[in-house]
Formats: sequence, structure tokens, C-alpha cells
Amino acid sequence: MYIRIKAADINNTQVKKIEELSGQNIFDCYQCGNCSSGCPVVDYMDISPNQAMRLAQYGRIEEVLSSEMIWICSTCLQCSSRCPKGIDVAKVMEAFRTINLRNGIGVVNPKQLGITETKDIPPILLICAMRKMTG
Amino acid sequence: MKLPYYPGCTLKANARHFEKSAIQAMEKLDFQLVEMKDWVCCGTVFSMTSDDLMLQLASVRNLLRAEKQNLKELIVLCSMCYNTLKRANDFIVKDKGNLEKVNNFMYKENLTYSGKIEIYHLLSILKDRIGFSVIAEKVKKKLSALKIGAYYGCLLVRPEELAIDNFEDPSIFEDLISTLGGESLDFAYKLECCGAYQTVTKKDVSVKRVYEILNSARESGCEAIVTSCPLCAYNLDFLQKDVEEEYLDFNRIPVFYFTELMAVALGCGWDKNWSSLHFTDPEPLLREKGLI
Amino acid sequence: MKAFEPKIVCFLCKWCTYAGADLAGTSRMKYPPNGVVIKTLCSSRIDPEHIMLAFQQGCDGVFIGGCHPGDCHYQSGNYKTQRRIVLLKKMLKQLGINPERLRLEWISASEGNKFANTMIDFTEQIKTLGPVPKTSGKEDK
Amino acid sequence: MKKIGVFVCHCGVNIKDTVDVEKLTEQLAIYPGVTYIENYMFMCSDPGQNMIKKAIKEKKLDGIVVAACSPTLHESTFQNAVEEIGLNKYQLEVANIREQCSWVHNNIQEATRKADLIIKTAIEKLKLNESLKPVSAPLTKRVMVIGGGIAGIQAALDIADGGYEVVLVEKKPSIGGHMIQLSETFPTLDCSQCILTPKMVQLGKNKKVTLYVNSEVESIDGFMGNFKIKIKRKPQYVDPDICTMCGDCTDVCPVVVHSEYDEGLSWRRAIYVPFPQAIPASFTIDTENCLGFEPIACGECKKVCQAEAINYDVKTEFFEEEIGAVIIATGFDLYPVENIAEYGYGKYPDVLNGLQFERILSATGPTGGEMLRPSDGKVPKEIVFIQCSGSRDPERHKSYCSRICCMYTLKHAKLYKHKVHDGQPYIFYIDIRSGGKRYEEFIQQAVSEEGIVYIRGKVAKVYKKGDKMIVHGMDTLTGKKVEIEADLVVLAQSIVPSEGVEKLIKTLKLSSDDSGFLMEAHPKLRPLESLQSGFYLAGAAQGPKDIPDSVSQASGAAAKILALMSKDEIQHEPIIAVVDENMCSGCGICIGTCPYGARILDENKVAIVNDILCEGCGACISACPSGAAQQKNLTDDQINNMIRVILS
Ligand SMILES: Cc1cc2nc3c(=O)[nH]c(=O)nc-3n(C[C@H](O)[C@H](O)[C@H](O)COP(=O)(O)OP(=O)(O)OC[C@H]3O[C@@H](n4cnc5c(N)ncnc54)[C@H](O)[C@@H]3O)c2cc1C
Ligand SMILES: Cc1cc2nc3c(=O)[nH]c(=O)nc-3n(C[C@H](O)[C@H](O)[C@H](O)COP(=O)(O)OP(=O)(O)OC[C@H]3O[C@@H](n4cnc5c(N)ncnc54)[C@H](O)[C@@H]3O)c2cc1C
Ligand code: SF4
Ligand code: SF4
Ligand code: SF4
Ligand code: SF4
Ligand code: SF4
Ligand code: SF4
Ligand code: SF4
Ligand code: SF4
Repeated sequence: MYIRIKAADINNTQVKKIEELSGQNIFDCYQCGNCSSGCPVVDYMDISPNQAMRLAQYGRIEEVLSSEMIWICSTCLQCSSRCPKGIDVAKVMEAFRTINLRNGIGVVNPKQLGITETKDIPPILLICAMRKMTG
Repeated sequence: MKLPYYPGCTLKANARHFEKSAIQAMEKLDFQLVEMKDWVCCGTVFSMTSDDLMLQLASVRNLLRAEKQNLKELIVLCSMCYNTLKRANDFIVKDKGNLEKVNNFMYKENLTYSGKIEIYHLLSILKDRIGFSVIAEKVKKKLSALKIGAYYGCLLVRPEELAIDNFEDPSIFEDLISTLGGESLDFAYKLECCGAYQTVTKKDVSVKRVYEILNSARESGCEAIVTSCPLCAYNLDFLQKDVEEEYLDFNRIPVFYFTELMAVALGCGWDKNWSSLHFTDPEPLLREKGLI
Repeated sequence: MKAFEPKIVCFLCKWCTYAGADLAGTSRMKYPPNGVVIKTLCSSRIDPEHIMLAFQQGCDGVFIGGCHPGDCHYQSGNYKTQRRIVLLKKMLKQLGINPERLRLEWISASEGNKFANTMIDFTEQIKTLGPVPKTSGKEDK
Repeated sequence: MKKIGVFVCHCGVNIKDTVDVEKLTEQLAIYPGVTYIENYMFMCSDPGQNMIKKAIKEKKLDGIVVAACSPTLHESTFQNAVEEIGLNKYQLEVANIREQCSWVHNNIQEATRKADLIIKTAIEKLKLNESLKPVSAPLTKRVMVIGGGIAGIQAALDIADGGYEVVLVEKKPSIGGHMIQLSETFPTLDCSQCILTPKMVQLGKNKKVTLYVNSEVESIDGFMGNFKIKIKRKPQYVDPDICTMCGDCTDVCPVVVHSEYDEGLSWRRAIYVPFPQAIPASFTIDTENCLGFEPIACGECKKVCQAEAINYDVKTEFFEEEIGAVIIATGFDLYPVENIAEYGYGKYPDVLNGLQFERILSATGPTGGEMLRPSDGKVPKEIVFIQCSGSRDPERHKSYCSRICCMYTLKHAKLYKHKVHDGQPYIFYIDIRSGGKRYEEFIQQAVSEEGIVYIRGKVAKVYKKGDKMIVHGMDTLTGKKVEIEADLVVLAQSIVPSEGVEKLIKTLKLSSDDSGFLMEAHPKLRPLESLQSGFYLAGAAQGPKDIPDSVSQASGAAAKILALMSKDEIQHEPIIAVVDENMCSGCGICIGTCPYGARILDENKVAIVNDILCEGCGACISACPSGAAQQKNLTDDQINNMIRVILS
């Protein structure tokens, strides 16, 4: 329950990386919360999409990278379609995942997916999950 | 008339009835869906990272091969493939630099992609090219007594640039249902995500989504759901098993592909094999309504 | 040899930059005395021909000060000026005059500081560029 | 050639310590044109001024340069001094050798050299200065107010009080604007109609006021001080002077339509009074809905009207008024709910906009002031209010803050609590903006004592489930999604310029800002005036505003006009553009350049300048490709001579 805000963190290189990967300006966000209130899976998230945006504004990218929420986001684009500031929030979420994935961090390990669980699942669903969540 | 179409892997696997019913229904409308040759995976999901050209390659390879086969357009049935192919196409067409890089990478294809292939969803073809009024004339068995909830999910309407209709208040699906003589009922969750690939990692997320969506449809009086996405169809239909265990007030509800309903209405009848590809078998409902 | 002292003509809009220059004075800020001011009601009064004449007559730098975008006393004069200056800079280049010799800045009545700093900076810049070429066509730095 | 006198000031030590005034005097004495030169310790002092006057008289000077402080400080002092002795004030120039020389430089040699140049530029300019007179024109002492809301009413009353005639043009059948629809008003919760109706009556009775209702401005001619304005009045078919307000006609009228006054929540007939306190007090026939009397298809109302007030033969009339100045007070409208898909697109009867809720709260409203919801007439036990609906959303709706909705939403919640004691209001907000006097206290009191729950976050979706409205929102403070089963939802829709105002703006050749509100001449220093001379702004027409602000602006604009009317003629600075008609090629480039519409091409295709409208910016002059245009006392020759002298 304590954050040390430092000038050096705001707009640090990690924030710039997120902005570059997503093509979005993190500082456009004025914290209206519309992204979160429309998000269909926010009730399973540890931090909400608007909180992820806020943490990014403070430069606390690590905190978002290690959160569960970025993996729970199902890229439905509801947030992007409603953001009053025109931020493509889903792209920001994708940028967080991408940084993790490029560092080999993911939550789906294809080798560990059980055959019985997956045999009925359509290929498109499996491949999607692997592309979005295999580091 | 011939229409070149892109099936995608799932239409050859879990969603065989989607493809079959589409071909049959389109024949009744005097259109022949011709599968494009040498297609590969659509890429399954569009990568939204600005520098991830690698992840666009699968999509573009299909577009390039379509061009090689002298096609001008591709008709897509699966919402997911539609979304991925169309966005990938936009991504490289809007930025010449991207197009060039992708082409260079695929030099072995012996052709460079010009960016001129148009991607359409079958629903748009039905509405804009064939016209609902024309279809209405060919309906043999009106779906009169059937109360249907049109489920769009995310991929047909988001992002706004590729939405096949108004992205906040679409009606193309409902209009098709009325064309076929059915009654379409509005429900609050028709544009909400089904949980998508969370089914693989966090099934409980999808299960809750499916419960909420189907319940909302039920409460609005729907007897069946119609969709155009094999991913949604899987979640909405097959997860009903888990929903049942989790939520005691839940009642099963059949989930159709829109082409199945078209096939029935246009007089192709119901293929027994299709039933086995559903979890909640729609046959009893169709029988009850006297449609088969 | 005496060091090069550039001659600079400053066109200042009465409502903003002229008042900003006055404020630099009342605040006793210091800047080099190279620029001499011609006051206009609006920066949009300045005709490219005046600027060309100045360069012809051996002026080493021309400075134009106007109101910030949106603050123009006459609604849109500063936008008109901006468009003209962009074009003029291209012309200067063709005539072999370094376009850097012409500077446009938005300085409000409250920006005495900015006025003084701009004068310091601009004079420095012109000093490094050296005197304006006497005959047109001769390569400017 | 002019005989020029130069007076160099020491300003105590302020100039003298950095500029060698003696040397300057010596050098400049021999400068061409200079007949007389002197220096003195304090030029602005009485002895200083007398020195100038004396020199003018004795040396017959016809041009004066005072080298001293900035002209902003003492130019008018010296101008007055020379005028006293009969010299035109435009024959005086001030050379700024203090603020822009002695105070900003250290080196005496350099500063003196620069002061020398500054004075020479002033001399060069002065040589070609003309003697000018202020531009003046006659003034029609009548004022038009367009829009009869609280802003228009207040402005009209103030001007009439000041003794001038007012013509008020209102497009609806009655004055009153939106304020007449309100229940009680923040922050004091006094009854809106109780404070407005007396003003309306006062206006209706005022002999100095001519009221045109059902009317709009059709066209305009002329310029500040002398407008000719054409008004189009649609027929009411009922003569207000004869109608006794008995209401017999309404009872027999077979047509029933939604009432505008009740925002569609109740019904009225085709012959109706907009509301009981309407001014002018009269019935009106709404031709759009009346079954028609061309040929007479119904005619029931006329049959029963014993006073014979109804006349179907009245036609649309046109009037021309001569006007000196105009106030625009056309107010606002609410952004249509239909534009917001996720809140139900206006399709749910239990999703209301703020004005509809005002009507439900109002004792004169469709429910007689009882808190009942439209769908089934039940008392709503839980209400969700959604702020910023359509505001602060540059991506999809309006980018600006509508400024009044935070306040009226809280007022709504509070008034609701007063009516339904066990009811629960929730307000979704992003920020609470309560900047007015006693506004914040009004909010805090309600939060701590009235049980109103504020939830910080935007609502994503509203939908119907059974007889409840389900609201999905976010509480960004706890980071949790919230869901509320409400009985009623009220949207604080953004405030937008009133419908059709863009047409009025075009007709009057005014300008609007990027949101369509009328544009003020300067956001801070001239917020009551339009950029175009002779037009003034009041109320929500200029931007979202509450009643106190609308009234302040209206009275302010009225005061500006009273100041204008107190003169016999209008006058302004003569430093304006002139066109040499022999040189003008008629290309028309200058026409579009002028921000004030002061330039037109005459019948011979020669550009002319309207002296009264020209503000002297000079934009047209530098735009003219033929060199046909000049600015008085700042001609191209003057500027070029100044440049030459600087570079000499
Ligand atoms: C729901 C709600 C609640 C509010 N509650 C409060 C409150 O409690 N306290 C408070 O201080 N403020 C409140 N306000 C704000 C208040 O309504 C406005 O401040 C006020 O009405 C502005 O007055 P106006 O005269 O500028 O505009 P309006 O009231 O809009 O009047 C404009 C008039 O001009 C007329 N008109 C428009 N166009 C033309 C035309 N082209 N030609 C001729 N006539 C034209 C219109 O018919 C209208 O009569 C509330 C507003 C809303 C929406
Ligand atoms: C930090 C700060 C920043 C601001 N920034 C902005 C901004 O960016 N934009 C903006 O629009 N506004 C800004 N403002 C607000 C702006 O300063 C005020 O709106 C404005 O100054 C108010 O003007 P005034 O004439 O009413 O009062 P004041 O400026 O306070 O003038 C009142 C005058 O009355 C004199 N006086 C007081 N009592 C007496 C007496 N008994 N007898 C005689 N004379 C008396 C005082 O000496 C003073 O000269 C800012 C304010 C502050 C504090
Ligand atoms: S919707 Fe947009 S502005 Fe609002 S909190 Fe989310 S990202 Fe920020
Ligand atoms: S894209 Fe992700 S974060 Fe955005 S609404 Fe969908 S699930 Fe939530
Ligand atoms: S005229 Fe100006 S410079 Fe001269 S004494 Fe007066 S204030 Fe000082
Ligand atoms: S019946 Fe005649 S007098 Fe009575 S209200 Fe109607 S118009 Fe007026
Ligand atoms: S003529 Fe028109 S207004 Fe009169 S009663 Fe008939 S419908 Fe009503
Ligand atoms: S006044 Fe309040 S409710 Fe209205 S737009 Fe501004 S912040 Fe939103
Ligand atoms: S000087 Fe300015 S205001 Fe006057 S006519 Fe020219 S452009 Fe218009
Ligand atoms: S720009 Fe010059 S030449 Fe052209 S119409 Fe205007 S005054 Fe005449």
C-alpha cells in the first residue's frame, strides 16, 4: 500500500517501450475507468485495466508485467472501442504481454497441455492461446 | 456465380457443419463457394504490436497466394479468420514499408503482394451483394416459431474500422434472422466477449462469461443462439457442460452457426451429422418447431 | 579586427511581443543591443517584401515576434504570418540566404524572460552565421 | 518638409546613466528634418510637457518625437499635451529608449548607438505621418436581443432600464428558455419559476421592449451602429391581445402530441399554451401537428372561441428593425441521448436526460411533482445518475466539460432524496467540478448528510432486465467493477449549442468556436463581445453556463451596450487600411484575409475598406499582390524607411 513516486520513473525507458510497442500515448489516460467498467473479465483481474494504465503513468511497468491481468485480458477490444480519449487500451495490454513473451515469460506451456483436456477444443482456440500466451 | 472463399483450419475440424451448411445454403442462392488453393493458417489472432511483422506473415501468405491465383477477394466464414486476415491486410497496406518488408521476407513465394485483395465476411456478402430481400424470396421453410438471439461477440464488430455493421448497435444478424422468417430477440450481452482463449488457461473465466451471455439471452426469451465464430460456438456450446455444474439455475440452449439456419430455411434440411458436432443438440428444438 | 556585430531588425506585434520586450525592460533583464524594433499592430502586417528589403540592405537577421496561436488580438493574424514565413524561408534558401537568419517566435506580453533569451540566442546564432552575403547567389553558411 | 522637434528624456538616472543623452542631442540636431532638439530630466512632468508645448508654438513645429519610456506608459500623456496646443496627436511619436534600451543594456556606447537608431526610426516614421481624425459614424440607439432565456431577458431588462429601446426575438412561442423548465435551482434550491416569472412579466409589460415570439432573424445589413435586421415571424393564429386564456379551444382539439415543455413526458394539443406562465400569455396553434385549415380540415377551435381570437388567415410576416447593437443569447440544448448507444440509445423509457428529470421533480411537471418513473409510474427506489455523459470525450462525443452537470446532478439526487426518503441515489462521476460560490459546500453537505453515494468511474453499459435497469460501472477507487440494479437512470448529457444556431451565426456573419458555441473576442479580456463589432454575447450561447454566470454575462453585455449608446456617434482608431483604387486589380485576395469582414469588392471590382469595421491589423495589406493597399501612418514607405535607417 505504498508507492514511492520518483521523477526518474515517470516516462522511463520501459514506458517508452510500451508506448512504442502499442503506438499509444499512456499519458492521454485521464482515469475515467471506462475501459475497466466495460471489460468483460475484469472481475478475474488482480489489477484493472485503468489501474494498469495508471501504474504505467508512474513508470511502474514491472508491477504490471508481473500481474495476472495481462494474461486474463482476452483482447476483446471493448476497452479500446469505448475509451473517451481514443486510447487503444487493448494494444497497451498486448504490449505488456509482448515484453514478457519476448523475455520467455508466458502462461501457456504447450507441452503441459493435457491431451484429454484439449482433444475437443477447436484448433483455432488452442493456437490463439499459444500465440498470445506462450513465452 | 462463384465466390472464392477461405475456410481456415477449424472449418475442416470442429466446425465441419459450418462449412457444409454454408456451401449448401449458398448453392440454393445460386452461388458456389470455391475454396482457394494452398491456403495456410490465417495466423489465428491478429498481433497488435507495432513491430511484430513476423506474426503477420501467415495472414499475408494467404493473401499473396490468393493474388497468385488471380483472385480479387476472399470470402471468410469464421469471424476469427475474417478479423485476422482483414486486420493484417490493413496493417501492411496502410504502411508501404511494412508491405515491402513482408514481401522481401517471402521472396520464395516468387510473387510480391500488391495489397489489393479484399476480405469480406459472408454476412456482408449476404447483405450487400445478394441482398436480404432476394434471400427472403428463396426461403422455403420460414423459421417462424423460432426465437433466436444473435450473438456477435467481439470479432465482427471490433475494431470499429472492420466492423461489418454499426459497432455499438449492429443489426445485420438480426436482419438475416428476420429474412429467414425467424424472430430475433435483443439481449444485453450480444456484443460481449465469450472469454475466447481463456478456456485454455483459465476455464472458470470463460465458464462465467458463457453463463452470463446465455442467461441474458434466455431471460430475453431466446430459444437458441446464432453465431458466426467457431471459437464462440465452442465456448457457448461445449462449456454448457461446465456451466451446468457451476450454476444450478442454468438451462441448456442450442447454439447454431447462421449457415445452419440458412440451410434449414432454404430447404436443404438438417444433416444428422451436424448434430454430433454440437454439444446441446439443436435437433429436438427444430423438430418441436416443425422445421425438420 | 573588431568582432562582427550583426545588424538585426525586429518586427514586434504591439499586443504581445512588444509588451513582452517592455517587460524584459521593467524586469531589467539584459540582452545584446543588436536588434532594433519596428512596432506593428499585428505580425500579419509584415510583408515579405520588407524582409527581403532588409536582407538586401545588409541586414544579418530578421526577427518577428507575435502572439501565441489562439491569442492573436486579431483572431488569426499570427497563423497568416506563420504561413508566409514558411514560404519565405524557402525563397530565402533559393536566393542563397540561410533561412535561419529569419526567426519567428510566439512571445506573449508576460514572457519578458523569453524575449530576452530569444534575443541572446538569436544574436549568438547570427554571429556564428557571420555577415549576410553581399551579393545574392554567393553561398551562405 | 515637416519641422520636427525631438525631446530626449533622462528619466532621472534611468536613461541618462546608460544612454549618453548629451551626445545624442548633439548627433541628432543635424539629422535631416530635425529643427529643434532638447533634453530634460523628466519629460512627463508638467515642466517637461510645457517645454514641448512652448517649442511647438515658438518654433512652429509640426512633428514631435519624444524619446523616453515605452509608449504604453506615456504616449497618451504626450498626445494630450500636443493636442492642447493644436497639433494633431498623430504627429507625435514616442521612441522607446528606456524599456527597450537603457534598461536592457549595460554598455553606454552600445546603448547610445542603439538609442540613436531608435529615435531615427521614429523620426522617419513621423516624416510621413498624416494628421488623422477618429473614424466616426452615426449610431441607432436601439438594441436587439436574440433569444429569450434568462440571459436574453436579463440583458433586455437592463438595457430598457438604461433608457433604450429593445427588440427581443425568440424562436419559441414564449420567452423563458430552459430556466422555466427547471424545478429548483442550485446552490440555494429556490424555485426556478418563482424567480423567473416576475422577470418575464416585467419584460412583457415594459414599454421599451418589443417582443417577437415565434420569430427568427432572417437577414442583416449594415454595420455596427447601423444594422438593418429582418425578422421572420411565423403565425400563431391566435391574437394574444384578444385571447382570454379560457382554454376552451384546447379542450376540443382532437390532436395530441408530446409536450416540449415537459420534454416529451406529457401531452398537449395542437392549440396550446407552452406553459401556464407563458409570455406573451396566449394560445398558439402548432401548424406542424394541427389537422390543417388549408383547406379547413378541422376548425374545431375556432368554432368554440367566443372571444374570436383565432384567425386562420394570418400569414408569415416579415419586419425590418433598425438596430445599433445586438446581443446573442440563444442558449443551449442537450446532446441527444440517441447518440449514446451503450446507455440505451434513448430506447428505454426509464433512462432520462437531466431536463426530463427536472420536469419530474417540478410541481408543474407531468407527475405534479411526485417522484414516479415513466415506464410504469412506480416510485423509483434506487436511481443511478451518470455524469459526463457525452462530455469530456474527445474520441466519440464532446471534448469539453459541460460545467453545470456536476452541480445539477447533485441537485437532482438531493431533491430526489427530499421526495423519496428511503430512496438511494448513486452518482457516477470522473471528477466533481463545483467551482462556484458555495457550490462545494452544497456538494459536501449532501454527501455527508443526505446519503448520496458517489462512485468514481464511468459507466460502460445500461440495459434492461425485467423491470430493472442494470448499470455496469467501475469504482476506480477500489479498483472493482460495480453493478447496480436501478429503477431509473438519469444521464447528465453534455450541453451543446442550441439547435439551428449555426444558421444564425452564418446569417449574422459571426464566428463560432470548434464546438459550435459563439466565439468571444478574447477569452479573458473580451468575453462579452463577439469579434465582429456591434455583437455581444450572453449566457450559454457562448459556452456552457449556469444561471448566475448567464446573468452576469448578460448584465455585463448590457453595460457594454449602454456605454456604447451613451455616445452620439461611434468612434474608433483611424490607423486603418486604405486602398488606392487605381492600383487595385480586383483580385479579391484581401477580402478573405480580413477577419472582420471589413473588405468588400465594390460594383467596379475595386476593393474598399469599411472604415468602421477595420481594426487595422494590416493582414490585407501584406496580402495584396498589387501593393494597392496601405495602412494609414504605417505605410510600406514608412516601414521601408525605418528599415533603411536601422541598417544605415
Ligand atoms: C438539467 C439542467 C438543470 C439545471 N439546473 C440549474 C440550476 O439548478 N441552477 C443553475 O444556475 N443553472 C441550472 N441549469 C443551467 C441553466 O439552465 C442555464 O444556465 C440557463 O438556462 C442558460 O440561460 P440562457 O438564456 O443562456 O439559455 P436558454 O435557457 O437555453 O435560453 C435560450 C433561448 O433562446 C432561444 N433561441 C435559441 N435559438 C434561437 C434563435 N436562433 N433565434 C431566436 N431565439 C432562439 C431559445 O428558444 C431559448 O428561449 C440547468 C441546466 C440543465 C440542463
Ligand atoms: C496563483 C494564481 C494564478 C492565477 N492564474 C490565473 C490564470 O492563469 N488565468 C486566469 O484567468 N486567472 C488566474 N488567476 C486569477 C486572477 O488572478 C484573478 O481572477 C484576478 O486577479 C481577479 O481580479 P480582481 O480585480 O477581481 O482582483 P485583484 O487582482 O485581487 O485586484 C484587487 C485590487 O483591489 C485592491 N484593494 C483591495 N482592497 C482594497 C481596499 N479596501 N481599498 C482599495 N483597494 C483595495 C488590491 O490592492 C488590488 O489591487 C490566478 C490567481 C492566482 C492566485
Ligand atoms: S477508458 Fe481510456 S481514459 Fe478511461 S481509464 Fe481507460 S484508458 Fe484511461
Ligand atoms: S481487451 Fe482485454 S482489457 Fe480490454 S476489455 Fe477486453 S479483456 Fe478487458
Ligand atoms: S517620460 Fe517616461 S522616461 Fe521620461 S521621466 Fe517620465 S517616466 Fe521617465
Ligand atoms: S378559446 Fe379563444 S380565448 Fe379561449 S384560450 Fe382559446 S384562443 Fe384564447
Ligand atoms: S384546427 Fe387544428 S388546432 Fe384547431 S382544433 Fe383542429 S386540430 Fe386543433
Ligand atoms: S460539469 Fe461535471 S458532469 Fe458535467 S461534464 Fe464537467 S465534470 Fe462532467
Ligand atoms: S487592416 Fe485588418 S481589419 Fe482592416 S481591412 Fe485589412 S485585414 Fe481587415
Ligand atoms: S488584394 Fe489588393 S489588388 Fe486584390 S482586391 Fe484587395 S486591394 Fe485590390
